[in-house]
Amino acid sequence: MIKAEQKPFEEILEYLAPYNKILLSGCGACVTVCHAGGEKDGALLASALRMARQNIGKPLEILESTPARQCEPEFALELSDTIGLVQAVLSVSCGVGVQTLTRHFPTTQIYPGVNTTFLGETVEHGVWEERCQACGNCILEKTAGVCPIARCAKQLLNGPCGGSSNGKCEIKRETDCAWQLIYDRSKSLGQLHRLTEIIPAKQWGVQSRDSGPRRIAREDLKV
Amino acid sequence: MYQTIYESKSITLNPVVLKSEALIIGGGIVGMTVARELAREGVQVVIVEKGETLGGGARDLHFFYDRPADVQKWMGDLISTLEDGGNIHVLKGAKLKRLDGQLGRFQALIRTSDGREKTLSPSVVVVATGCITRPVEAMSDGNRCIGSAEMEKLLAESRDMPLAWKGQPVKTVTFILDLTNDDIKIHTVNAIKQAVILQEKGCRIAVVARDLKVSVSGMELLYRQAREKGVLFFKYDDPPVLSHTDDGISVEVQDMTALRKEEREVVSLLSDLVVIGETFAADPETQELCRVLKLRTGAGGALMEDNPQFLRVMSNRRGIFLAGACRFPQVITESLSEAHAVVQEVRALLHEGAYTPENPIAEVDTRKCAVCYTCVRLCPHAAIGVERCGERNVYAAPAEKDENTLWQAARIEPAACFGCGICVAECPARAITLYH
Amino acid sequence: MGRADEKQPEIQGEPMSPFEPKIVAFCCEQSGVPAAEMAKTLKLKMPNHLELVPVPCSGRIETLYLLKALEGGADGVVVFACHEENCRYLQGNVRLKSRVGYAKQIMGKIGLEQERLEIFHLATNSGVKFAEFLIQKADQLEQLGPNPGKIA
Amino acid sequence: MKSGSNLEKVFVNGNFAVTSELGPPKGNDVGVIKRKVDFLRGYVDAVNITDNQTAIVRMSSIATSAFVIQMGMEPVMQMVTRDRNRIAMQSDLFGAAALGIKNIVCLTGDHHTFGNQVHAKNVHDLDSVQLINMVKTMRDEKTLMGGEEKIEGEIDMFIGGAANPFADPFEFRALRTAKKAAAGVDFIQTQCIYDMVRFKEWMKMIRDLGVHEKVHIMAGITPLKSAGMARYMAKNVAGITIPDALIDRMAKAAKGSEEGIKICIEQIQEVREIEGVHGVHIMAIEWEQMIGRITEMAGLLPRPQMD
Repeated sequence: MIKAEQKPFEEILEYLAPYNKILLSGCGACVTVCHAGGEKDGALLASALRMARQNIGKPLEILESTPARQCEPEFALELSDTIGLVQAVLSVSCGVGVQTLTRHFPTTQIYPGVNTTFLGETVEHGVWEERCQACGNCILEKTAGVCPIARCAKQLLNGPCGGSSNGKCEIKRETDCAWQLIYDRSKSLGQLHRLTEIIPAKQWGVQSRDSGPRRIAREDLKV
Repeated sequence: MYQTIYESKSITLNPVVLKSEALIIGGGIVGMTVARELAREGVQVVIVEKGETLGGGARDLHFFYDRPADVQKWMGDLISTLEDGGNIHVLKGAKLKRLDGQLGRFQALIRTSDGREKTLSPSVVVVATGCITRPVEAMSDGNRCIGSAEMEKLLAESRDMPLAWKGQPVKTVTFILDLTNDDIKIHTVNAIKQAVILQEKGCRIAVVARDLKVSVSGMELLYRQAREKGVLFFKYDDPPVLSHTDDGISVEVQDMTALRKEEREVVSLLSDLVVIGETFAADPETQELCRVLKLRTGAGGALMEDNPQFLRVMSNRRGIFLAGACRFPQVITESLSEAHAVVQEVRALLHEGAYTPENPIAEVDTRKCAVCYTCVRLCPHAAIGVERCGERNVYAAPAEKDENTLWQAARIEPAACFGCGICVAECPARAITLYH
Repeated sequence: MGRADEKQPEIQGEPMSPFEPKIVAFCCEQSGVPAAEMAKTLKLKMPNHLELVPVPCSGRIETLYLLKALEGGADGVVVFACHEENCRYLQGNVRLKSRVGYAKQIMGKIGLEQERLEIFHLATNSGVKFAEFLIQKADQLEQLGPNPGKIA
Repeated sequence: MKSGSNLEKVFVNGNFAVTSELGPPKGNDVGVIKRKVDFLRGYVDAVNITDNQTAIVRMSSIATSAFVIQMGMEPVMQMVTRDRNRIAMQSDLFGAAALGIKNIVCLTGDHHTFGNQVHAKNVHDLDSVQLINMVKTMRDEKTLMGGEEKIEGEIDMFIGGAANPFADPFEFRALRTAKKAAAGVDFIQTQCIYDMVRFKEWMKMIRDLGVHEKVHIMAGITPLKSAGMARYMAKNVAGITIPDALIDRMAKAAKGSEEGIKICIEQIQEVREIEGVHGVHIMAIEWEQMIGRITEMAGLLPRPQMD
């Protein structure tokens, strides 16, 4: 799922400075699961913002709402009436949710309250790690199910660089070397021979974001 | 908002039916005692024993410290009562592979060594898996240096005859305690028990210990008796030094009776045999069992009770009990009293044939649940699971929900919930309420 | 005890501060609640503006409650919880500890003093400690002055 | 002949090759290049020109290589995939070939966060194996990468790559070099060797894979200046292992730098004996003035004159 973390508090305070009544909109999906922008974390941020503004003598009224998924137009539109009551919206959903609101509320300023960080997995409660870059052209079948695009700092496709030491990456020593993982898994799957195949240069331009924002259109699904 | 920690709305708490069925894991003396007692009250009991014989750790023992009976004979009688009764079913060479559900709807999957599987639906589970022992290698060649279990065997074999080891007469024996497991009583109990028997055979006995632990019923008396009979006791700070002599082992220990350190002399105990207490440790298989049962482990990987302030035989899950050496190494008397405590608890739980959950109880609003697993991971009582509806895998709907539809959402089992509210406070969707 | 009287000379000429801090005290039912009852039975001196909130376990206290208490008018928030490794529900006070830590981080960003939030570990029979701690906390909060973030 | 470079000729002639390294100036001061070239000229067959090594911004390796040619030495231009995509790299290769550069070492490059532009966006459009393959395609097929498009002219490059026998997973290290060989590399320069046991083990794996018959392996050597430097590298540089015995020897020596040179010469003599090692790559970082002494004492002089 999408993982996010709250933006620095001062940054949020700074861009909310001109307002005295806003809506804080959370999201009931990914950001709830990663404890960044669900009802609880939204309410915590709202309470903190109210007190911080009270503290500087400029009270801020905050309405709170948490649609089930901010990235679906129907859920986003549920906010219509509330948005009519406020000067701006602070959205603690991912960047997608922010833009769904942007699209449907053209005259309201929508501010992001979290930094959308990565597509990741829960490795233990409270710890998430990046697993996918949404490159649009999955190569996991070639790399024993471990993605070097998302998990190698240099996105190497043909083996580990010289900075792989004791299974860890030299750039962040707490990070596993993706190629060590690929090697170990290939070994346990009995597929070491596959690592000798040269993986050709990735065709970034075809499906990745490098050829502009992507779009999936299923003609059969359109209504 | 914080003023309303409990919602006043009362929720109907339906009793869960508890059939009189118990699953006991481990066929040692604790498991067998619990089984026998429960069966007498009409409870259907299944004992799952991973080995091919019943008896567990007590198979190494022959003497009680507090009564003249023979342990093996006593245990033989116990085993035969199990095999007589119709309420007890013993599965040997069997292991618990899975335990699903909660109190009132436990589903246990047992696999036997021949690969067959059996599903049981017990109302309670009693874990009595014991612990393991490892020999202490105080002397590399093991010559004239034996474990407590081997001494037990020698004594049992010699009965009314003088003690002999490998055909040689044994006249002097030194027990060395507390080289490992500094915190348990078994070594003291076994050593003094054996010392008294040996003394009666005319042997000269010394016991070398860091600290004698006599806080078991009747032990002080036995200790005094041993002293009166002439057993010598030495305390040590630095572990004794062992060396072979021509015809025995010399155990050198500093005599601590002198208060001033510089006045302490080294005493050399020439012994025909040295007995060293084995190391007791948690069974490595406990780890896997705890994963299956969702139980807590404590120091050294042993099973851990729910809360020592309350009942020590309760696990962190309602309906699952612990007793005996799986918690910590115990002497038979201690283990049996735990077995009886478990019997009491099980009896109380099964007494009415049903368990009615008590408030406060936490409940998940399935419409708000994001299925993030936070509550499932944090519940200290493993009372929460994720409820699926058939093969459907859907999110909670935001507003309208058909009351008859079970969305995929976390579900707190009322019968397993202790009402602490940890899940309520952690839920990122604020979807959980604690009802009064 | 004449606490206010003793203070007077220090203030020197200024009128006595009319500020009496409000404390919200969350009390675990396993320890804080019986301690509070004991303090009441013993008629121990306690701060005037005190709101006691019983909780089944300190693990029930959401981070949000700690902030809401401050937002809603408290000058200080105290949690009376069981001693560590002594929780009726095993993990409750451990979870509380990390939540209080998180709440303190947030308070730092808001500009609220860390002293306005504190855990106090105690046992059922700690009635005297309970009252003493609250009096001491009230003194400390009086020195700090009113919570600048409260909205009331 | 693939490129006709001096380095290639030395190998083809069966000589034991010697290369060294030259870090371009952190600015446009050509005097720096000249000073370093003067230290090296005559002692090595060609000199590697690093490409923003450790992600510190320096004069481009192409420009520096061109100056080195003017100053009468043969450059080995390093090219990293960190900063340029395939468009920029192919374009630069056209330029490099036009400027008379005949050797290239294809590298991934140190991660940009180690350098002085930590907020840069790294590129890594290709990895080093793919870059090797691209240069080979340009040279042998005379087309751009993956395309039919013919190149106007000839990109005659002697293609090099790097190998680090001391990083993990060790079992993968020789395989990765074999991949580079399959991609078209002509020579390999290794990471600096201190752990001779592991290097020999790696060389055995290289021979078992038959890589030494297709590729010229050059053993990387870096003289230690002091025990402190040795300890620092052993502790902080991932992918370098220094045996404790070597650190002790440095620590016990009366003069660390002298001992370092002595060790370095012993190492050169030792790797020379290993089957499949065809040269040494001496990396004397900011210690270029020692190259003359080292090559002389190691018996590597005079360098063969080709043509």
